Amino acid sequence: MTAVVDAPSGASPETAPEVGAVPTFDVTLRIRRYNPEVAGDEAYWEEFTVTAHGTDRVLDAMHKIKWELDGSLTFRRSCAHGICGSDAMRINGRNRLACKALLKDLNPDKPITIEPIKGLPVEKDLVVDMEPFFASYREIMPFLITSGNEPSKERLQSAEQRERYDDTTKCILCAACTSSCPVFWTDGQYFGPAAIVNAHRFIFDSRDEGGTQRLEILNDKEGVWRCRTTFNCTEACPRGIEVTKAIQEVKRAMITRAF
Amino acid sequence: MQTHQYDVVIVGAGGAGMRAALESSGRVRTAVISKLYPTRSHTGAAQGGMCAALANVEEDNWEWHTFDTVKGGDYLVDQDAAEIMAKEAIEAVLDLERMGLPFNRTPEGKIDQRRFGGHTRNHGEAAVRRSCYAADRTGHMILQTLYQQCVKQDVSFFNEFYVLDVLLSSDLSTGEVADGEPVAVSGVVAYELATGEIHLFRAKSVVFATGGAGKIYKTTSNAHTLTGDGMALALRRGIPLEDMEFFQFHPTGLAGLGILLSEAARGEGGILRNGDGERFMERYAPTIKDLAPRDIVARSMANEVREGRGAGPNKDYVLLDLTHLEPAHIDAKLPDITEFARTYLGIEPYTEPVPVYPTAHYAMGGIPTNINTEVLRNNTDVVQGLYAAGEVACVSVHGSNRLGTNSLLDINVFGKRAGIAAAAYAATVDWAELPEDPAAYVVGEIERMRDQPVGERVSDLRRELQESMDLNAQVFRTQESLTQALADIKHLKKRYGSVSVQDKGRRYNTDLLEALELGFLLELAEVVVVGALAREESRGGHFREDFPTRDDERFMMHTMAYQRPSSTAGETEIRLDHKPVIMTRYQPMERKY
Amino acid sequence: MAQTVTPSALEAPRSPRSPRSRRSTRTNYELYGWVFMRASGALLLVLIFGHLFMNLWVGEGINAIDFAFVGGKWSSPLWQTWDLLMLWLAMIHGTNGVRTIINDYAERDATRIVLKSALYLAFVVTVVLGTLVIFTFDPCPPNAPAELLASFCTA
Amino acid sequence: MPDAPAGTLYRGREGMWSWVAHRVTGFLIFFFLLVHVADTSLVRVSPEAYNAVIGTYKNPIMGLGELGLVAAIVFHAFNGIRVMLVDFWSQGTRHHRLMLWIVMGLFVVTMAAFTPRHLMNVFGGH
Ligand SMILES: Cc1cc2nc3c(=O)[nH]c(=O)nc-3n(C[C@H](O)[C@H](O)[C@H](O)COP(=O)(O)OP(=O)(O)OC[C@H]3O[C@@H](n4cnc5c(N)ncnc54)[C@H](O)[C@@H]3O)c2cc1C
Ligand code: HEM
Ligand code: SF4
Ligand code: F3S
Ligand code: FES
Repeated sequence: MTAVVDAPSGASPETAPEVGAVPTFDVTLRIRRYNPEVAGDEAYWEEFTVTAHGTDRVLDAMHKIKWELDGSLTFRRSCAHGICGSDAMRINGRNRLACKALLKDLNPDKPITIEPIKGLPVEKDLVVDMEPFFASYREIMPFLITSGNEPSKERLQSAEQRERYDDTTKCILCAACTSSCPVFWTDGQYFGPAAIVNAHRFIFDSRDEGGTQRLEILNDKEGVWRCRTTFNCTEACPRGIEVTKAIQEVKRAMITRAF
Repeated sequence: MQTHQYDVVIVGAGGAGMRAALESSGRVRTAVISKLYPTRSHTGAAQGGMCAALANVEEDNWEWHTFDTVKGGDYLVDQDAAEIMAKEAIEAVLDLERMGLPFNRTPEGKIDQRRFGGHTRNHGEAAVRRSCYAADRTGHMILQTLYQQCVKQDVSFFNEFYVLDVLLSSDLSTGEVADGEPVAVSGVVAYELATGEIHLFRAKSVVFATGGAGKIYKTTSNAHTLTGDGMALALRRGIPLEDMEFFQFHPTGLAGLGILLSEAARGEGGILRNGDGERFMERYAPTIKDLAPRDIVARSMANEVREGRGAGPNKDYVLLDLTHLEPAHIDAKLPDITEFARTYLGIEPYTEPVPVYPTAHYAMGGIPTNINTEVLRNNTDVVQGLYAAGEVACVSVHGSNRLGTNSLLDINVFGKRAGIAAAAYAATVDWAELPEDPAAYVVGEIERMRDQPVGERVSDLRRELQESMDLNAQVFRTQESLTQALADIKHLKKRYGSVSVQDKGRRYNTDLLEALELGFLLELAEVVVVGALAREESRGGHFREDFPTRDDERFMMHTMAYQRPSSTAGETEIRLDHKPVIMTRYQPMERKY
Repeated sequence: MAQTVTPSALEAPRSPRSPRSRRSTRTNYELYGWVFMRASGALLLVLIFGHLFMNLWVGEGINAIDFAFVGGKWSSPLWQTWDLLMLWLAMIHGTNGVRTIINDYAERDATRIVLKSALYLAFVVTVVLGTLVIFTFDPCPPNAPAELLASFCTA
Repeated sequence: MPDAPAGTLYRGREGMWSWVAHRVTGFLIFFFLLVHVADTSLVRVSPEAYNAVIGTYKNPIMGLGELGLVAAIVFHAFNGIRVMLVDFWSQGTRHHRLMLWIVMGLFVVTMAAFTPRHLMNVFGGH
């Protein structure tokens, strides 16, 4: 690792630890583009072909396009390993994180289609306005609500109580679920699965005392009752959260409360 | 241009920024500016835990924690700061729990704790369970919990705003402002990604919490967006950077990718093996073996590979073996990182060892601050109203090597302190004078970049920088390799002058921002390399093969790097100075594990 | 000062915080509707399958249906109640279902109002008509040709 | 700024398509019900009128339509039960896909029993 590069351009095979011999292959990406600043205001499809390696993800291919072919291609991304929730997009018709979708799993024989997530206003290329999504999130009071004096130590919680809401603590607010929901696509007023998931995280936390208020908020006509259990959200969630299950648990909690 | 006025402006909405915001927004009018949506910040990537001597599962106390921190940092730690951090750790963890953070629990329902590298009982006797955790998503939970509290407090966020300049009452960059003269902050200039508009934020206090700079390297656990913006902005405005040559390489990045597998994997019993299947850490750190501090483990791994005992077809990585652990245990404690191995390498960690190699992880150095998080402009004077906390800052609790779990602690303890201090200061002072034409610099930079019709491509320059840094300034360094790196950087900086972007639009011009971020990376890389060249010793994360031992005689001191105009007009150079290390209880000893 | 002018066409697409736009409706109506869809669905399953079985399966199936058949059925209070219940439940269930569909796809308020008015009108007409028919039905209307009537009319 | 461009069809899986089918069948049945009540009320007008209308149901085209209607009802009914299990049974969401295949199985069995008999009645009749 101490070798001195002669020319800084040198890609050095011995310092690039690669796993086994990875074959390279060509992939074509068919990307839905939209530029708000050109007249016409129309979205259009554009195809790019790049060379990829065995462990490359869709995000790598998109970076290649942005860095080598067309710098104006615009998308959000940060962590590049599925934990920041920036790059939810529609890949071959389904919502996924570009940084978690391996090219080799996507049948590179056909062009891979990439579109912005549905149901949120598109700002540019794959960037959508996330504000309506976060507005719904904020509305369900996504914070611990307690009464009485703060304890001087931690609040106790058994491992079982902790386990009860574990699944929904994993949410990274990527919006893959909400923008996969056919009900959300219709008029965008539905709270959406992500907001419900985050309400669930508190409703079933033994330390929380705001459950009733949250249930009331989600009892709204744009709340849980709009869910038609289509499971698109569960399939789309990159964190493997059983989203529909969480929604159903919230519905059942409301029914129990009402009768 | 739009102008805003806030008592406190916090730059960065990661753990440190939001922790500060929670304190500050309750006291004075506060805005948080972040180039990412808060929940996209890289604090969310942190996995293993946050340590505090809660003694929930075994005997422990903050004094041992302080010692471990000092020793882990190879005695370059400012011990007053480390003491504060270890003491306030306990309240910091409890604060988070009371905000709702879902920690894993002990059978009694208390916060569970586990082992982590370098954390020991009674000054090194044996590994201690000090790290509080939530599976392997502790950072995610911290980030979410802090954001939740910010929603509760209705904190004002300016999301996807890039801060590109910090405004000071005098120009420090020439080095002509005398020591002792008062210098105050008056605001920041930001670029709104959505519209391309420039915003001026006038403020009494500014808190920098912009995180790390891992993207100066190619193989890194850091996000694409961790380009050291805050450090570089301070540097450009004449504020020094401290100890930048100390960069932590985390032992267990997924080979070839750099994606992190937390130390918790070893805390839970994982073992490192070389190509022959040998548990080689027994040779390098006989007492705590795989749980030795990161610099030692990373170096040992690199050494195994260098001496031909690597695994894999090219013998260029080692293996992290979890196969002896119960799958149920792995699922309960390490669900995310095992999924990384499955998703990205197609490896099943239940049955196969995972290929790993050191990955650039954490900047120990940063903007120098005192224990009240006030930014220092030299060894003693602070910039009034300017604060820094988190990875961007260097209070020097990490010295030359940060212990695992001490950073999530750092951002909470010093984030909180920064929020309180910034609000308190803002409450007592008047608005500082704004410089004339405050946005001129930023507007000029942007226009220059956008108007360049053709030129160098950002991605080429960035790749060359990252490759040179990986090759020449990584785990092992020599005078020769560092000189090469410096030459490369100088050359790249020249070429940066003619860089051009393809996207000429205003809206969501990420092309333009990548170009600006490259500028930050180049300047920071230069500071790292210049500091590393000057430090002719090996200490913590900085290992010079030509000077393989620690040299307290010459180098028991912090590096202070200043960017100053060079003799060639229009160019700058790095000038180095030093700052003494603060020692209170512990005298330097040889560091053995 | 180098003022960057933002053309009016480039107004900020969003503000740092968007106001809450949803007016909340904190009633239990959607909940009751949801429960009703399920309860009525379960009952309808029995009612409709019974109905279909009697009409289309037993005997000669659809060919056997004529005035006499209907007359025969509705002379029994069991089938009268059966069909009445079925009518009401199916209409409420169906109307509520179609209401949901309208809510989903009709985005403009005006369209919604028109479509829903039509829906509720259809509901009222159909339910009233059906109920009247079931209650006022005379299986042996005078002046009708005897061969069209159920056998008991002549008895 | 166009709001959300339509793009391609979302490639949802069993859950989404079963919902589409449930919605379409529910909608169809509703309109049939309106017509059905209307024609049945002709019994109040006169036996002749009723029999005339009911007679038109007995031609083969209407017979096939009737078959479609029954198919719609059968699917909607069985899938409705599945939806209720997803709603009320705690394990329902885990097994929704399996339950859909059971629904389809029951649907096929029911229709296999009904279709020949119905078609015999329609075509084989008088
Ligand atoms: C993979 C990984 C695992 C880790 N695991 C652990 C662990 O287990 N335990 C531990 O203690 N530490 C861990 N660390 C280290 C720790 O997570 C980080 O050091 C810490 O989270 C940094 O927090 P921060 O608030 O300083 O910065 P970040 O969370 O990185 O936040 C930076 C913020 O600044 C904003 N920003 C940056 N530039 C600008 C700009 N120009 N204008 C406006 N806003 C800007 C960003 O939008 C972001 O909101 C880990 C780090 C990594 C990468
Ligand atoms: C045969 C027994 C029936 C059962 C078990 C049944 C069950 C259900 C259930 C459970 C739902 C709710 C679905 C959801 O919320 O996702 C539903 C919806 C619906 N049903 Fe039925 N139903 C039956 C008969 C009918 C009839 C006779 C009609 C027509 C009049 C009808 C029309 C509808 C409509 C229009 C919907 C709304 C669909 C939607 O919103 O997607 N159903 N049914
Ligand atoms: S529930 Fe899953 S898909 Fe939805 S926002 Fe959270 S992480 Fe993303
Ligand atoms: S996709 Fe939508 S309909 Fe319900 S199950 Fe998920 S929220
Ligand atoms: S880039 Fe962070 S989730 Fe994909």
